[in-house]
Amino acid sequence: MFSVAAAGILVSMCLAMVRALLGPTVYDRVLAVNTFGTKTVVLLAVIGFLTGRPDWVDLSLVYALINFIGTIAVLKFFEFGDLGHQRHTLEGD
Amino acid sequence: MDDRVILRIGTKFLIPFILLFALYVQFHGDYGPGGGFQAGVIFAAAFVLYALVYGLGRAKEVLPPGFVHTCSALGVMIYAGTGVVTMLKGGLFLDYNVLLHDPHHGQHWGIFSVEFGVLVTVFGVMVSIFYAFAGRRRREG
Amino acid sequence: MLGMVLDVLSWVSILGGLFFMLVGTVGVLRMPDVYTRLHAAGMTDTLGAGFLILGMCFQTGFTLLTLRLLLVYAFLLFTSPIGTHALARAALSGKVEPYRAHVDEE
Amino acid sequence: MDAVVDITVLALLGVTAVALLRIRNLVAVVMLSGIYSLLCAALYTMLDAVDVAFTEAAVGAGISTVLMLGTLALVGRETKNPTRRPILPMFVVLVTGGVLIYGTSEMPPFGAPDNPAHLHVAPRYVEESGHEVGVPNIVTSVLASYRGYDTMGETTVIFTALVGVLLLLATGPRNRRPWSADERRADRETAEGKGTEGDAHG
Repeated sequence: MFSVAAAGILVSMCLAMVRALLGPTVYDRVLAVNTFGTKTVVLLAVIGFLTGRPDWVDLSLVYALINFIGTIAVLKFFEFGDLGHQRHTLEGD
Repeated sequence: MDDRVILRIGTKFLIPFILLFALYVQFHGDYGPGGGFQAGVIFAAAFVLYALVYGLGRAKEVLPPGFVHTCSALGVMIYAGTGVVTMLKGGLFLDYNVLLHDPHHGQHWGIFSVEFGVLVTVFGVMVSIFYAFAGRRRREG
Repeated sequence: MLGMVLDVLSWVSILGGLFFMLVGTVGVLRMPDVYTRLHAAGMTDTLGAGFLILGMCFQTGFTLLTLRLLLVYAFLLFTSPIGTHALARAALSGKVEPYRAHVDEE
Repeated sequence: MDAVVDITVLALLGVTAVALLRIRNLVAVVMLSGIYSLLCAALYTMLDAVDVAFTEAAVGAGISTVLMLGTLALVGRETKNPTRRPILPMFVVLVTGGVLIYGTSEMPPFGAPDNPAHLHVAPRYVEESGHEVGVPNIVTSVLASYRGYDTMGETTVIFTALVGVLLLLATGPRNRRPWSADERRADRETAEGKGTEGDAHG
């Protein structure tokens, strides 16, 4: 059962990888990395079941909690050119 | 007016969970994967997230640069200090068996103290490096 | 008996989750612009990951592990919309035209 | 099944690495290195190295992307085209790689129980740490107790890295007050939803 799950997730990882390589805009790549992250979260949990040690779900928890920090950093970098920008609420509209 | 309300509120909700999870990683390191280094990085990640969403200035008010610099040195001191304490108690450097009456308890508390030192250093270093990088912009020309 | 029921439930959930995940990823690959792709990506994050984690929950019984799996899903439910929302805003302010606007101009 | 997962993840890693070399836009490179880190974590988990995978997860997801972007803010977003063809470096890399691959033919097979790595101190750690240290996770007991000196060295290395970064990118006392009182007041007003126009930072 978990083998099927792992295989399916790997196939969809390959598809997401194609999107990350094709681009065309940087936002597409960010999106691809984002979905890739979700798939990795699930894949790590599945690997835990596959190898008979499901306690490793802690690893998925790390990714589920902090993987979007990278996304937000990229987007902030793109809008302002640096990461320490102060009052971004006043801009962008 | 504030077009980032989802980002701000969502972050505000998540940061306590990230900090709590870092503590879980720290204290659960004896039983499962994890330990001081990972916990320090996750702890720092929470504050990096805060700085990204609320701006570097606010983050520096919450967590002054002087404080994080002190943290990064303090952790090394906690680590080495544990070794000195074991020496004062008559053992070798970093020989936790002599810390308490029972060697098992001694080991447990020794490992706890050492991992705490690692946590403090890694947290301080990660946040300091982020401050050092994030505060700068590329000079034109 | 109960074990068999749980197995069947797991199979159904996992296959359902895989279906949604694959469909969502094909959408990410085939949709015409970043906004429509975001829509497809949302499917993998909510339904795909959700059903897969549900399927795993059926296998753990009722333990601390179930709670942790559900926590993973709960955090995914929070972080993935935040990231997606920020991405859509950034794309819009980064002057990426939505696909429909292209057609209207012609 | 393990082999299938291993091979697929490794193939994806290879594709990512080649793409990392070919892409000129450095932000795209940062995004792809995020994927690289995710794949590495999956691979370490397959190799049963959960603590390593955990470190990779925490650093790769939380910090490294942010720090790489911080670097890009300082150095610009595109790689410059090389001015000459790197034939000599290519030659050196190929020869070194060939020698290293030749060297692996002498290595003991992966995971064999009579490898030198498994004969020396590892049995002591595995068999004795239960009643010598009493911590269930052997990785923790090796890291913090048996090899406490190493870990102290590593902690010092991390601290030294910070000292190096601060020396290079020193933010002196002038940055102690990161923003003025006016700006702070304006920010507070913004947060309360009655912000004013204009941007003090330009």
